[in-house]
Amino acid sequence: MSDGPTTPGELRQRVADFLAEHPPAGTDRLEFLRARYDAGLAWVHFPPGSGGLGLPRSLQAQVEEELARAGAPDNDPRANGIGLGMAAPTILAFGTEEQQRRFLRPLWTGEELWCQLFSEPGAGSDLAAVSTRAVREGGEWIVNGQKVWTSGAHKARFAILVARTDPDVAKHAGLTYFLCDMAAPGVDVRPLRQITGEAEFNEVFLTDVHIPDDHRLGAEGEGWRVATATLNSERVAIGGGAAREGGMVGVLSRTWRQRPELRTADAHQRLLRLWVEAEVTRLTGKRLAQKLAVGQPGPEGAGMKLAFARIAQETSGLELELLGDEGLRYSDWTLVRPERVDFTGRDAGYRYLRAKGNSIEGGTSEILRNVLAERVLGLPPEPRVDKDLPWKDLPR
Amino acid sequence: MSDGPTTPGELRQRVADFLAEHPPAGTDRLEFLRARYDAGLAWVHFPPGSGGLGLPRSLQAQVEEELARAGAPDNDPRANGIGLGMAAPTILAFGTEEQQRRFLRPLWTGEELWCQLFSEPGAGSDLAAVSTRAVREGGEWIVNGQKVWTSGAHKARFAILVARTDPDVAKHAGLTYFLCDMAAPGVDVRPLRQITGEAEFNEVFLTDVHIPDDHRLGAEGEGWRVATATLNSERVAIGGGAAREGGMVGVLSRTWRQRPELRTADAHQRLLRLWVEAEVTRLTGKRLAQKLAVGQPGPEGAGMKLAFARIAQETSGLELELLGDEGLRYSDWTLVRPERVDFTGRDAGYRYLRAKGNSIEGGTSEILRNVLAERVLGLPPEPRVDKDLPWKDLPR
Amino acid sequence: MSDLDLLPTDVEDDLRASVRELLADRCPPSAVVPVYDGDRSSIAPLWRALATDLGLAGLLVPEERGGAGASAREAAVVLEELGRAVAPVPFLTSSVVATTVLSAAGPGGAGAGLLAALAAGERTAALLVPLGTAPGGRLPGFAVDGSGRPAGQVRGIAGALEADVLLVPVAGPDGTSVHAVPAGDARIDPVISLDMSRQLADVVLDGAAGERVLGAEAGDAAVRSGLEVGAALLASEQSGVAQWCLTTTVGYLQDRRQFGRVVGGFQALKHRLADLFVAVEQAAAAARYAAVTVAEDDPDRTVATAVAQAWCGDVAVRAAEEAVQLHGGIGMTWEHPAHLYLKRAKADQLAFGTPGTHRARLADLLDLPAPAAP
Amino acid sequence: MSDLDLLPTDVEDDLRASVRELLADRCPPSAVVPVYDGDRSSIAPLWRALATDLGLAGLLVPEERGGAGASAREAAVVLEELGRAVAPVPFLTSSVVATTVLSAAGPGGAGAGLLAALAAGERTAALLVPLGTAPGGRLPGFAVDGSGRPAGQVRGIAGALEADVLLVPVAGPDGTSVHAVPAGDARIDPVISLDMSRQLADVVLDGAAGERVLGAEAGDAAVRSGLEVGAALLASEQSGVAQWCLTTTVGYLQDRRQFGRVVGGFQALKHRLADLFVAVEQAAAAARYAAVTVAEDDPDRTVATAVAQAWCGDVAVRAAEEAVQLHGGIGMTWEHPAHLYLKRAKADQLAFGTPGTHRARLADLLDLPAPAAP
Repeated sequence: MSDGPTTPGELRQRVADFLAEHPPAGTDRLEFLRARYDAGLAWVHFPPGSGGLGLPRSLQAQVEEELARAGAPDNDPRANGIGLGMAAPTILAFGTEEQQRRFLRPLWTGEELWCQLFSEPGAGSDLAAVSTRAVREGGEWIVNGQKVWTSGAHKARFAILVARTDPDVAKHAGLTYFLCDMAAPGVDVRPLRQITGEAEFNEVFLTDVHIPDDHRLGAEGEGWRVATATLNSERVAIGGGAAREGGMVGVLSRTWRQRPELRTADAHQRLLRLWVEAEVTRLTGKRLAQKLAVGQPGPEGAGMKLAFARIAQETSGLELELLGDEGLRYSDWTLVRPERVDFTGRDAGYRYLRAKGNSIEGGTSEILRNVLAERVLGLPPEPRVDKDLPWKDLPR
Repeated sequence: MSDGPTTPGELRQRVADFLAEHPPAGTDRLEFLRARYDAGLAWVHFPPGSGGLGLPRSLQAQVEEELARAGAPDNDPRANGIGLGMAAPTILAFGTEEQQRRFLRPLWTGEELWCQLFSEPGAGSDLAAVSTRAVREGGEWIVNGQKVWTSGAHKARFAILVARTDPDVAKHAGLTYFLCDMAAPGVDVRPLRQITGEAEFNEVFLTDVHIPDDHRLGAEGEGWRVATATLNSERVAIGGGAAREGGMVGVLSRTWRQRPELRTADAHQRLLRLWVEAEVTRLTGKRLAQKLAVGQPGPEGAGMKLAFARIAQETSGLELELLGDEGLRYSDWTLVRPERVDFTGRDAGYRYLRAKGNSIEGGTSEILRNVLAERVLGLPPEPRVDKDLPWKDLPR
Repeated sequence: MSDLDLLPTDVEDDLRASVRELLADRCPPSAVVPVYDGDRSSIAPLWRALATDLGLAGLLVPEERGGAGASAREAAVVLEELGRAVAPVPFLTSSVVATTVLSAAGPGGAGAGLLAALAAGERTAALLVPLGTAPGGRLPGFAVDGSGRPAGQVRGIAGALEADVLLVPVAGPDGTSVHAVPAGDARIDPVISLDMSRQLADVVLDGAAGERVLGAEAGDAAVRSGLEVGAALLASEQSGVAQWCLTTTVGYLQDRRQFGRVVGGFQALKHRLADLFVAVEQAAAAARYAAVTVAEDDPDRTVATAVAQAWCGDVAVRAAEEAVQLHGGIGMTWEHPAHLYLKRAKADQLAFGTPGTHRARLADLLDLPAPAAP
Repeated sequence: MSDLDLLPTDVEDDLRASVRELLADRCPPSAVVPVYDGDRSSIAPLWRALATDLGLAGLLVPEERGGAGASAREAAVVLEELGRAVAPVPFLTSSVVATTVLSAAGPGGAGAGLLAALAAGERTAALLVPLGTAPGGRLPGFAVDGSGRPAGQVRGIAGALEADVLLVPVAGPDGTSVHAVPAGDARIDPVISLDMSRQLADVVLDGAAGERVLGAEAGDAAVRSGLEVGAALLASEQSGVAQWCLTTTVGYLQDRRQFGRVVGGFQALKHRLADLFVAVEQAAAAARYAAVTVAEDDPDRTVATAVAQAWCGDVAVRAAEEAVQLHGGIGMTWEHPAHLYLKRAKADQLAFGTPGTHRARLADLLDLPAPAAP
């Protein structure tokens, strides 16, 4: 598709042509989405044939805008965050042509949702310590183990999975990355209740689950490298684009304006400090997005999540203090599986409790500080004893 | 002196008898102090013959109070803090009888001031890394090296000194502790200017300084153990007894009360927080002092210095903000050697700059956090590579 | 203020040991967590054991009025232990706050029988003032209806669900009187609370008969004294919560391994825990001092209470937040008890006024006034 | 406000490189430290090199009025580099603040010649408003004497010691006019300053003849605009100070060994430096945004300036304090340059209003009002 658009103007024309051919009003949603994928307008920075046009990532925003203006349906990206943000770029980078053809289109259209089977109770931040075992038997792998912190596992059709295929080598060397069919026998998904009362995540028990070898992503033993790429795409996805007073500070600012009777001098000073911190973080994200758009990713990206977690936690904590007696009430402790996670939704108590996860999920703040100190500032890594020992000999 | 007092009542009688015999009004200051030492009323918890009566340390306050009430001169303890707080307990614990007899009395009366030759430019917090060399020659040691952060070196008659006597063993094992005559040839004291403009400390250059072997304190190679005891006495000396609104918070509170035109909502909230922090620290010190008085030293002692440094730094920084344009002025940058160090004295700018040293001198806050984490909370020590290697083979 | 003894007596050490032992046995986290799903069946027997068997209900009541004749020192020890266990019992609301209010009435007065019954653990009471009310805050305004019965409603009452008797502040032209009303005669609606181990209720009074236990000349002072003693001793509960969080987190990190090392050996965590340790020790000292000033009726009691509340509330929250964070994912789950402490700590921070409210009180008490309005 | 370009242009990168190179050569710490002992001999030649040789004095002046016709973007780049070097030159006071004030007078007016002379680096000016004055703060009240000459005194003026011309705000019944007075006709008393690399002076005017460069209808707005642009661009200086402190500290800790390990490998320090890095990046973004809103005269300029000042002042101080602390004892000495940055950072925090003052401004600008007085 070397005849594809190369300028914003040509791309605009292509979108217009596509819309003329598939008028949103008269086209079935799924049909529209599949056609959009086939037209390379799903993610323009992906290659032709994989839903893209091989264009700079920065042009995607233009496509979204023009399609939205025309009233086109979207692929409900929030319902498939793991698939779009983590599985897709990894499949693109490491998948065979066949894998890309099989998985990317239904992933993008939302026909197949994805989840992530990385974390384990015993591994925590130390992803390379996973102990879920995959043993090759003929053209298949037999997988046994327990995963945790899996959001959407009960709805997902597929999972990205990291398992240990060789316990006799050092821990980073013995991992392999798979695409796991969540409907396969032996996959048992159980809700994991968290401090909010909800079960937003799941535990997933894998018992003699068979995975065909052609669902292996990357080479045997290459799982650490593939998983690292997945996690890096996750971190890039954060930040940028937020509006002023987005997020938790916006919630608190609105309460402050609407309820003068709650105001105190203590809360006022804290609110102003948090407002400023949120704003400078927003500006940092904006600058980062501009750098990314011209192909100069800045090192400050790794700090955005740190700042976001801190602000959300401080702000939601302050909100409860501001509410006083009202802050002592909660909405609902019932064990439910929420459809969506909305950090700024529900009641103030929920926001406070849920925000505690912001500094744990997707890389703890402690790990992120290590990353910043070592990769950005160039400070020495932690003394480690586990890099070279065979995994099976590590103390646990 | 088994016939000494054992109860507060008996002690009170002994003080009364002493005062009757040496009426403060009619007695020469130095003569009075020497007599007080000989009567065992210098430091009652020291043994008889060494200025004490072998009583609990808690009874000392009573002696001081009664003597002060009678108008007795004191030994100007602030002028000889190192001598009284560090050298004396160490000489008591490790000195020979002869050393105790020679040094303790003139130390206590202030006839001989002391300084400390521990720190070195290359060693910093890692005291065991000192490289000042002491080589035995017959009945003497020949010392060469450079020390730093020595307060009062230009006035001191003697110094406590740690030097390396064996570079071929591990770094903690090759140190020896000496009492160094500051008037000896080869001792060169130079003022060390600090960020306040003053030179409160000195650098001390030691060039072929001869120290007789009977000025060695403790065994050869035992210097680390002796020095550790010295530093522990220093830490015990901190905290306790302070009055409410003592220290930097008192300075700021008085400014706040006297100068309503400076008040802002921001500064008000910060002042109140610092006031509370200073007060809870004072209460912690009080509780600690009560525990010490009944012989149950609490682990929170190590935290007092941490808290004190933090509060002093925050408070003095806030004071400058409160003063605004006035805070932009300074009193004097001239290189002088101050008679006394007064953290809360001089101008606000001086207080701010001087307080920066509170978290460095006498054990950095970082080292104190290690101490708390390891010795009090029982968390694992830092991975170390330098414990067993011979000192001369360590990377530097 | 400088000569108060901050150290525990042997009697207090013994008391602490008994309470801790009983709670270890009868109130593990697994006994607390069901209250979040509405199962409150463990509360009454636990409270009976503490109140009657250990005799804690009457700690603050003089012996001649049927109590144990102990003081706020001992009550503080109990609260520290109850905090360590996030125990869902009405000790603070009944045996501290309600008891302090009732004690203001002299012996032989209207409330004497009730006080003796509270002291004996036979009855349990709650003061109808919202949990978030600071000692100097606005009191709810119950009125009396035509037949002299208190009427009105109030939201967010702690201890009401466990109470037999409600103490109702009634605002009148001459001041606030306090009436005792049987809980059975009130409408008590349970509230889904942030801290279900101290579940709140909304209470409506409409025609319930009660006994006036404090007259209009004494009620306001008595209620405020109840709130102040409650605030002073809440600090010990907060100190206990903070201690549990610190100790449990240190213990976890001493065992947990990641990246081939004991996690507690990572220096960044060591330093955070060292700082937290300092803050927790400061909280213990501040809480202790507040309790002692109450016990001695020291003139510094009001300042001591405000200082303790300004400090301990934040420290308990910080300790609980660090516990969740440093346990990693497991700390976010329902199955680890850290969440019970986080919820208690956050609710305690709002109880009897937030730290900010107490700092504002200190500004007045210490002559450190806010800037004049511009 | 959302479409402003925050990235540097190639021209700006080149400008940064030239300024940095010149400062590395002419303004090492050893050239700055003597000002603390009263030796200011290095300042004039350094300023000449920057102002004239590099042509920085006229950056903000349009080409048709004798300047370089650049914008606040370029001036911000210069200030970042001056901050990195704690350079003791009057760029901020003369080429930013005084120049902005003078630019408010139209071309051909009374101050046009002076503006051209400032732009050329031939003359240097200072505005007689104390350094600590926020853009919305109270201006000093010079009056005119019987013969129409400004008279009065003002304390704590930055840039006066380096100035040939003083810009004097004169309060009159119709507003504030601005007069230009030769510095030689004023009494200028040097002040021993916390930051001797931007030494203050107290100034007394008594009968000095001057020229009125801005009339009463325009002076107040011009002076406030000068202060706001000064505040907005000071943020870049603060960002530069913070960057030097972070970079230097990281570099030191990469080399320094203690306890047999590279000190920068101790995790507690790594985490502190990582947090500081995030704050320094946020400061860079905030300072950049403020500069861009000034350059574009964007309606968000006032908010952007207050945000930048509320953030960058504290971050520079924190970075400098961490630099002193993490250098250990050597950071406390006169011989290590860290103290120069600590003093500059702390003085900058108070310049053009403290962060607290700017947060208070934001409360108004953002409709987040303070509580009503009780």
